[in-house]
Order: sequence, then C-alpha cells, then structure tokens
Amino acid sequence: MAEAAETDQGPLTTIVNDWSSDVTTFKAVPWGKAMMWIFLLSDTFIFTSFLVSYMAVRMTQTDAWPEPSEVFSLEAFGVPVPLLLIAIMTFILITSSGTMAMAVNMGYRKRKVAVFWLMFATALLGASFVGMQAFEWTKLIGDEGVRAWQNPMGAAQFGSFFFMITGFHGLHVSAGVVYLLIVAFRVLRGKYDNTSFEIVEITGLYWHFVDLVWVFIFAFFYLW
Amino acid sequence: MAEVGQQHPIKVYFLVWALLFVFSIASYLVDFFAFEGHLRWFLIVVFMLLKAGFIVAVFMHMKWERPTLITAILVPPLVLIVLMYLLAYEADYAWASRIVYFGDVVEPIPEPPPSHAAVPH
Amino acid sequence: MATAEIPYQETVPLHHPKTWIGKYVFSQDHKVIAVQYGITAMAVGLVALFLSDLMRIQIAFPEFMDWFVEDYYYQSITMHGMIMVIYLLTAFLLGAFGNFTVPLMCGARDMVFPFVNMLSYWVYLLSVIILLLAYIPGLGGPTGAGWTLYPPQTITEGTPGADWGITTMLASLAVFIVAFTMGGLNYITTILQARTRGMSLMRLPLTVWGIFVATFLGLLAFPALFVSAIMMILDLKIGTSFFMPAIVSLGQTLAYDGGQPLLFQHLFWFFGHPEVYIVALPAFGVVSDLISVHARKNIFGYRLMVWALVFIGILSFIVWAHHMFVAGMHPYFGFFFATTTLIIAVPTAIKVYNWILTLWKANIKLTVPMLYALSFVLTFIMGGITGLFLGNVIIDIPLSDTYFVVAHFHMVMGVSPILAIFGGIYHWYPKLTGRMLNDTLGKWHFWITFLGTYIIYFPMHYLGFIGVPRRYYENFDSSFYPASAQLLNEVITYTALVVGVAQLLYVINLVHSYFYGKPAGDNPWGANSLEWCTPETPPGHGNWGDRLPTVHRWAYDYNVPGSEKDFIPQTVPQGQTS
Amino acid sequence: MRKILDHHVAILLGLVVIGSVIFNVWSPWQFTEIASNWEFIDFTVKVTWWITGVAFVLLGLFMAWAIWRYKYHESGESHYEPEHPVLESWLTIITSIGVVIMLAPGLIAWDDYVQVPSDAMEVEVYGEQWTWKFRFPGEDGILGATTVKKNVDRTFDGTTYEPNITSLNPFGMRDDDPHGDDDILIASNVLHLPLDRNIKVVLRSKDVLHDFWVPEIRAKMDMVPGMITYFWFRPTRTGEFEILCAELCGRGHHIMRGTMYIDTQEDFETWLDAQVTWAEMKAGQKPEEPIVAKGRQIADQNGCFACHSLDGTSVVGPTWKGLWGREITLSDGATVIADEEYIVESIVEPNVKLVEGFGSVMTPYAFEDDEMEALVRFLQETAE
Repeated sequence: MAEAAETDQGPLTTIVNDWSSDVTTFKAVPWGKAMMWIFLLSDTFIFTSFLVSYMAVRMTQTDAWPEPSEVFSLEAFGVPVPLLLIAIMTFILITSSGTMAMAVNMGYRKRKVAVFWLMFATALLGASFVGMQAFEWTKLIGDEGVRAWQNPMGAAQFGSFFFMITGFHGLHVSAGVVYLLIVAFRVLRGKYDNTSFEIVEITGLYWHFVDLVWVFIFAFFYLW
Repeated sequence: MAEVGQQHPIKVYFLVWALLFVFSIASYLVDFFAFEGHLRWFLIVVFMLLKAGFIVAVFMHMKWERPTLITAILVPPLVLIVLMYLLAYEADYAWASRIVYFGDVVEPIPEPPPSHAAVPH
Repeated sequence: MATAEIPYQETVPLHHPKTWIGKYVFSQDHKVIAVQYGITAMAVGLVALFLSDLMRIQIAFPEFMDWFVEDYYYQSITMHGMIMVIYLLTAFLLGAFGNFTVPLMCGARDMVFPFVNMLSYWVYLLSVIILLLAYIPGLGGPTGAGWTLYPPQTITEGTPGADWGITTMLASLAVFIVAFTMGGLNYITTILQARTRGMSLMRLPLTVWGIFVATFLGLLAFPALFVSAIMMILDLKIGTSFFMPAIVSLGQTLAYDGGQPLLFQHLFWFFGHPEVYIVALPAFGVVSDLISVHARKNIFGYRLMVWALVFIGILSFIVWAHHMFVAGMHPYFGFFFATTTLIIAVPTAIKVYNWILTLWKANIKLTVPMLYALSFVLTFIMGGITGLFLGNVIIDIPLSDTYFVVAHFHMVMGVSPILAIFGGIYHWYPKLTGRMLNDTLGKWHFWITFLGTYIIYFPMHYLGFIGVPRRYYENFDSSFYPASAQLLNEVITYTALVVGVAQLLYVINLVHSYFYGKPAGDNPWGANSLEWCTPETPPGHGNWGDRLPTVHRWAYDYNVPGSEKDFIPQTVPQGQTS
Repeated sequence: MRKILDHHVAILLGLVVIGSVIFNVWSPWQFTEIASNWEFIDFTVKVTWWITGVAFVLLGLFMAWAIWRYKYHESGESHYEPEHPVLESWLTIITSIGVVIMLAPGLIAWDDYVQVPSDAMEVEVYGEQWTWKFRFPGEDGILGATTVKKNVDRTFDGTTYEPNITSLNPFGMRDDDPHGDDDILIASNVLHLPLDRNIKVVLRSKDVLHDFWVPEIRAKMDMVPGMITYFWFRPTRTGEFEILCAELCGRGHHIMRGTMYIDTQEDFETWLDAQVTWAEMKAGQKPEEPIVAKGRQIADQNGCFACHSLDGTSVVGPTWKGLWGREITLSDGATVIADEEYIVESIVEPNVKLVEGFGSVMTPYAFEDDEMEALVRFLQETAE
C-alpha cells in the first residue's frame, strides 16, 4: 500500500485495499485511537437508544408535555429569557471543544505546556458545565416541582427523561473532566515525551463526542 | 475549505468554532421567534446536523481520516434509523388506541409556573 | 500481498510478569484470561443445568417435589435462560474462545490492551457474583420474570423476586455489558489492527471471522439492553414510568402512568436478536474450522462463508420484532419483519450447504471434535428450519409461546452452540495444555449428549403443535392434550436427567487429561492455522518468541494437489509444500 | 458387522434423520382440530413443513452418506476445490425460491389477519392476574371507554388520583362516557360466542402482559396494559374450548385459564340476555353505610379482592360471600366459627388458621383499630 499512490485512488478503491491488506485495516491509526472510535460507536448506540426511547414514550403520551423553552427560561435583568442557561451551557461546551481541538493540535507539535493549559482549560469549562447542570437541576426540582416520577405541568416522563438523559450525559462530562485532568498532568510531567502524543487526540475524541451528544440533546430535548 | 484546512489546521479550528456558535445561535433563534410545526423541526434538525457534522469532521478529524475508517464508523448507526422510524410509527398507533379506548383527551400545554408567565411567544 | 508494514507489536517490548499471582491470577496473558473465562462460564453453566433438571422433574412429575413451588419454578426458568444465554454462551464463545483464538490465529502477541482485557474478566466475575447474590436467603430470591424480563410484570408484586431479584439481575447485566465492552473492544481492535505480516482479513480462519462479527454485533446491540436495564431499575426504584402505564397490580392502583411496555420489548429484542447471532456466529466459525481440519479438505466456498457471516450480522439488526409477532405491536410490522427474517434464511442456508459440501469428496477423520462438529450441523439444520416456521409471521401466531418455541431455540442456540463449544474445547485443549483429551470418555460424552438432546428437543416440537403453552408450572390437566403427551413429557425428563449427569464426564475428562492425558505435540490434528505454528506448546507469554510469524496463504490448504503432506500451514511460503 | 462398526457414525446420523421422519409420521401429537376460519394458517404450516422437511431429509442423508463414503483412508485424498461459483449460485437461487414460496402465503394470511371485517362483532377480553373477564358492547355496538385512574390532579407537591377500577367498578368504566352504560359485563372466566360470526376480540389488561389464546382457534395476541390490541376470527364449530394465557404473567400464569363456549345464535342470545349491563350493575348497588363503604375502600386499596371474591368463586383465597358466622373447616381438620375474633386474627396472622384447601400465601396486614372495624363490618355486610 504505497502512500504516494493514495491521491489517485477513489475512496472505494482505498476502502477495498485497506480491508484486504495485512497487519492493519485502519492504516496509520494507532490502537488506542481505533479502540476509542469503536467505543464511541458503541456509545452512540447507547445515547441513541435513550433518545429513541424518549421519542417513543413522548409520542405515545396523552398527558401534556411541557413547553421546554418556558420551563427552562431564566430571568435576566428582570425579563425571563427562554433557555438562557441552556444557551450558556451550549456555548461553554462548544468553547471547551475548541480548546480541546487546539490542545490536540499543540500535541502534534509536542508543545506540552500549551497542551497542558489547553486541556486544563477544557477541563475547567467541562466542570463549569456540570456545575450549571447542577444549578439547572436544582431549579427544576426546587422551583418547578419536577421530579423523576412526577411533574406538576403534565406527563411525568418529562422529568424522568430529562434527569436520566442529562444525568447520563453529565456523568460522561464528569468522567471526561477526570480523564482530561489525568492526561493533562501526565503530559506536563513528561510521560509521553518519548512516545507520541496520541493520547491527547484520543482524549480529544472522547471530549468532542460528549459535545456531539449535547448537540442532539439540545435539539431534541430543549427545542423540540 | 478542506484543502485549506489541511495546510492551516488552526485557522480551520477557529472557523469551525465560530460556525458552531453561529449555528447554535441560529437554532436558538428558531425557538426565540417561535417558529412552529414542520418548519421548526426542519430548521432544528438542519442546524443540529450541521453542528454535528462539523464537530465530527473537523474537531474529531474525520475529514482527514481514510475512507475506510469513515465508513466503518458512520455506516453502522444507519440501523438506528430503522429503529427510530419504526418506533415512531408504532407510537402513533399506541397513542391512537389510548385516545379511542381509554377516552384520554389531548391536554392543552399547561400554564408555566407564575414566575415565567411573561415569556415572549 | 506481503507488505513492508511492520506489525507494531514487534516494536514494543513485552513485560513478563514476575510473580505467581501476576502469571495466573491477575494475569494479562490472553490465554490465562481465556481459561479464567472458560472455567467461570462452565461453573455457572452447571448451575443453570441443575436448574433445568429441577424444572424438568417438576413438569413431568408434579407431585415428586412438593417443596418446588411456583415461585421456584419461575425463578428457575429465568435464571436458567439468562445464565445460559449471557453468562455461559456469550461469555464462553467470546470470552474464552475469543481470547484464546484471536491473538493466536491473527499472529499477535496478545490482545492490544492486555490490562483492559484482564479487567474484562474480573468485571465479568463481578457480574456473575451479583447475579448469584439473589440467592442469598431473605432477599426474596431471584426474579421469576422469564429471561425476557418483560415489564410490567417484572417489577410488580405478582412475580417472584420483584424487588431484589430483579435489581440484582439488571445490575448484573449492566456490569456484564461493561465487561463485554472491555473485552469486545480488545477483540475487534486486535483483529483489525494487530495482525501479523501477510495476514489479510481474507486469510483469517472462519473462527476469527465469526468472533469478529459477533463481537461487533455485541458492541452495537448490548447498548440497547444497557439502556433498558437502566430504565427499568429507575422504574422500580424511584418510580419513573418509562415502561409502566397506569395499572392495578393485585388490587392496588399503582402510581405509574403513561409508560409504554412495548418499548421495552423493542429495546430488548433490538439487543436480543443480535444476541442470538452473538452466540451463533462464533459457533459457525468454530464448526467451519473443525470440519475443514478434520475432513482434511478446504472449507467449501470460503469467501461466501465470510460474506454470509457479514450479511447475517447486518440483517440481524433489522429483524428484531419477529420475536414480537404476538406482542400487540403495530400490525403492519408483521410484513416487514417476516420478510427480513426469511431473507436471513438464505445466507444461513448457504453456510449449511458449504459445511456439507466440505464433506463431499473429503477424507473425513471421525475424531471426537469432528463428531461434535457434524452433530452441530444436524442440530443446526433442525433449529434453522423450525426457525422458518416461527419467522413466518402467520405461522408464529399459533406456535408462539408454546413448546415449539422452546424446542426451536434450544435446538438452535442451546444445543448447537454447546456442541460447538465442546468440539472447540476438544480441538484446542492440546494446544492449551500440551495434552490430549481422552477419546473414550469423549465419545461416550458425545453420543449421550447428542442423542440425548435430540431425544429431548425433537419431540418437544410436537408438544408445541398440540398447543402446550410454555412457562407453565403445571401443564397436563388441559382437555385438549392427548394423555400420551404426558408420557412423552416423562421420556423427555428422564433423558434430560441422563444428559445432565453425563456432563460430568466432560468435566472429569478435562481434569483427568490435564494430568494424565497423552502428550500432544505441537500439531496433533495436522491443522494449518497459525495457533498450531507456535514455537512452544503450550505457547508461552507473547506466543511467538522474538519475531512474529509471516503468513503466506489461507488457513485451508489441505490435500493440495502435489504436496507431500495433506496439509500446508499458513507460514509456508507459496510454492513450497511443507 | 465390521463394516457397521466402521461406519457407525454415518449410520447413527442417518438413523437420526430417518427416525425423525418416522416419528413425525407416527406421532399422535399434531395440531388440534381447528374450530375457526384460520385454515389458511394450517395450510401455510403445511407448505413450510413440506419444504423444510424435504430440505432436512436431503441435507441430513447427504451428510450421512458423505461421512460413509469419504471416511478417512491413509492413502485417501480429498478433492481440492476452494470454490464452485456455479453450484453456489444455484443453491442460493433454489433456497431463495423456497423462501419465497413459504413467505408468500404467510404474508397473504397475515394481511387477512390484521384487517378485521367490517361486520365483526366486538367482544372485549379483559385480563388480570390471574383470571379473565369479558365485556360486550351492548345495543349501541360501541364499547365504552375505560380508565385506570380518575381525577388525576398534578400539583407542585405531588400527583394525586383516585382508583377507578374497584370492587364497585371492576371493569374501570369511565363515568363520562355514555357508551358504557349498555355494555354487558361478564365478571367470570366463562365466555359464550355465537357460531359463524366474525368476532373482533379487543384485548385489554389491567396489570401485566397476558395473552388470550384458544389453541383450536389458532389466533392469539398479547394484551398490553396501557393500550388496546386485537385480533379477529370466526368460530366454525360449536363446543367447549379451553382459554389459556400464553404470556408469562407472574406466579399464577399457569392457573390463568377460562372456558369459551361456541353456541348457536339462539343459545348465545339467551345467554347474553341473562347478563347484566353496566347501568344495571350501578343501579343494583345499594348505598352503603359510611363505615361499610370505608371498609370496602380499605379492602380495595389493599388489594384484598385480588384473592378474595365477593361473588362466591374461590380464587386464591376463600370467598367472602357467606363467610361471616359460618362454621369453617381448617387445614388441620379443626373447625371454627368465622366471627370477628377469627377474622381479625386471620388478617393479622393469616397463616396460622388456614381454611382447608388454601395455601399459606397471604402476607400479614396491620390496620388501625377503626380501619379494622370498618373492614370487619364490610365483611359482615358482604356475607348477607
């Protein structure tokens, strides 16, 4: 499989050649990265199963489904703004994805101090996302009386799915924060100086996936 | 953009970063201006897919991977579309049976709690 | 096809464990992990076997065991089913065979992430322990909801173990899925990224192909079970209503409202049908290899065999609701799912044809592993054709939830994979231990098991024709059963007891031969695939010494015209014959 | 003899195949005699049976023959031929044709199965752990709507509701649906249906999954709580048939049986006329003293009626009808008068003095004094 001939091939030829070659199928993909991709594929099925269940139950429901933009509105300067907190959370997560992408880029250039600070910033943004989520939960439970098993505004499943899906996503974010911090400090200590910085990219894949899931939750839960 | 990206990745990152903000604001505006019905759903899905696509393609470097990896990761989730479609189809059926046989009525969207009554809609 | 790509494994040093515990307990060696998986799976399997014999006694001789009340019966069917499907078959075929064969057959030193692989086993052990916790007295026993765990009955008071029993079951499943994911990611990555020189996917033995496709199915199907387990635990413990509509359970109106029980069934079978193939595909692979090696002939139509595996794997995700034809789902789904299900029959039939055509003009050595493989083909044909009954929506209507279904799935995913497992153990035991298993014991065990299970399950289909419903604690007081059906039932029970006890022969054989078996040598069967080319037997840590082997041909060069021996191992260059 | 021993594997495998065929031919265990219009199901089974049966015999015997013919010889050589595309294509095509032949009648029959004829008479089958009830739509031909809960009220502090399925309203009829008034309620597990009429069976469950199944009818369908399912059939012969539950529904699954009689039209109408409508049932319910009503409510809320009936039938526990003041025989042979003392004792320590013929399955209940008094009063009223 000569790399030079690459550009002349159509994608289909590349696919066929790669699958029929020896040693590796995903050329130039380290083990860890391949494994993370496959794991994310599996995780995609988990989140999709959650979201599809949410769809099925909501569509079967005859009780009223609350209007999310009203439930999740927040007062700013005395005016209630719909989905204000969610908007901020979304922007935070996107920003963290940006810093993470930069960290991966710096990793390729082996600038480990930059990598450390960018990953650290990503982790901080992630932690603040979880914090805001906690705030949102508190508000929903305390001010609106929504519980996982009841909802004064209508169908109980509104709360059930909200807490379950955002909770599961929040767990992913929290785990990601821990993961980021561990890798960041290892990078700083020079653990990967003599090998490659692929671990940064792998961590990045996970983090972007968490962001990706939020894109879908945002669309289906808060806007639909 | 793809060619530029491979030579100046950092610039592409900033560009995508900005685009993600734009799409988020756009989907937020869909809600703010209270589009309803199919137009609303269409816009939400379009912006969602655009955001997801950019994250996967650029931030997750899918754009620069070989087609082998791209197809291996992106093709299997297609079966989930079958699951989604069929469950949606069936949900309507079960919903109808609740309306017809249990006399359930479609409840109006409830009043929001008093503190949020003045949401523009 | 040999390329200049150097296998990454050859460039990284391997750290050998220093202590006994590091070597045999918390071992990261795929072969030790395989044995750990195998022993644990067989141990729980024996528990499930014991439960099945209790159930058989109850069905045929209701007066015999007064203490065996309804609750025990329903708990036994549940535990028997779940243990056999998940904790024995899935764990054994992927955990034990997968771990043992994948690195050896791909020419890898070990799994790509040995530490994660080790964790996989210990987490699996944890899931088994959690599962068995339900038997602690005072917790109300395990759940009696049937292995399909359909809500609402799973978590309502009318079902035994509706509190702790179901909790431990769901928790155990969730933990098992974590364990499987850790192992499965390893198998897939090893197969895709850590093969040796010259080992293209199309030169892999079918065993690895079966395990590869099955693992992939597992990674994509178990999420649905994971999600439904979480949702059901929430329904039970904090009172959400995902699967629970408003119901009146034993006179009490429960607080649940608006949930959809069918959603659980869809999620469960979205996992459950691929699960059938997670069990079947590795068995297909193992049997293909056994038949080819012992018939001294290349497997017929290798490429079609591979594509059939892949095609079955893909299709298995869009046939799930054929388990739900009478579940009350949307009526039109019947058309779609009957069609997709019967389409799956085509690649499956092709596999059967190819096994049989491999025998044609072969030179068949009737060794004990070959006997298991041949009987697998026969039981699988039986299970497959009864599947055509149940997959065809309208025939499923009278037959579903009868003993026909019980007979069908025991034939196709109980007996068949178990026979493949027995054959596989017999085949690889010499490589694993350096000693042969005892042939006499093996033959006795084989004939009792094969003929016994056939006598159990073949007539059982006819009970289904009469209309005997499954999962009935007491059966034979209905007016439309002929009295002779009870006699048939008793015959089945006697046979089941004999077969149950006969499994001890295999255990004895495994233990006895470990110490006193005939020394095997490196390649007792004259097989081609890479695991028989290791420099030592049993293979040491790292499998291959300093340099990984180089592969020059596929694994099925038996009786190639012009060669002096009747087999040419994969490491022999093209043009040479030995 | 030598040869037989040499080839015992081939012979035994062949015998398994032939034995299966012989078993099938001689087996007295076949489908029960059909009693509905679904002969087409039996026909489809036959088609599948023949195609798969021939395939099984051919494949099995070919395998046995190959094992005999190509048994290992030291000097033997197998034929090296990795692929045979022509043969493989033919096998694929033949299999596909077989599959189509089996599938086509199946789909046609299914199309018939899911489309209920417009003249079908509706009957509701109502499943509960572990017995059956039935409901006919009455004169207006429409089944009244039902509900499990009424007056559902959601507030910040929680959701409250009143049970709608109680001993006074065992079918959970909705108050606000006038279609329900003329519905004919059959509160026992005996169903009568007329011969030669298309019948749409509407399936409803109040607790868990059940499955209404009469083997001679062939048709079955699960009943799913929270929604309605259905199937239809036309009875083609009169007689008595057993109703089974075909979906695991808890520890009493195997006792969930019933009886279905297929009658001539006149017999059926005679029987139906003797049954009560919902309006009649409501009218027959006398207003109760507050304390008795309270006792009934307590019994309802604690699920007593799941095991103790009010109409004289024995379910899991003894019926309460005529219980009060009667002399009853205990499981140890002693007798006792069912007075207040015995009743209270049996509620608090239910398994000490068991009535003869019943198992020790009841869990102890503790009530406040006034609740216990109300319950006892209710039992006393019920007996009369």
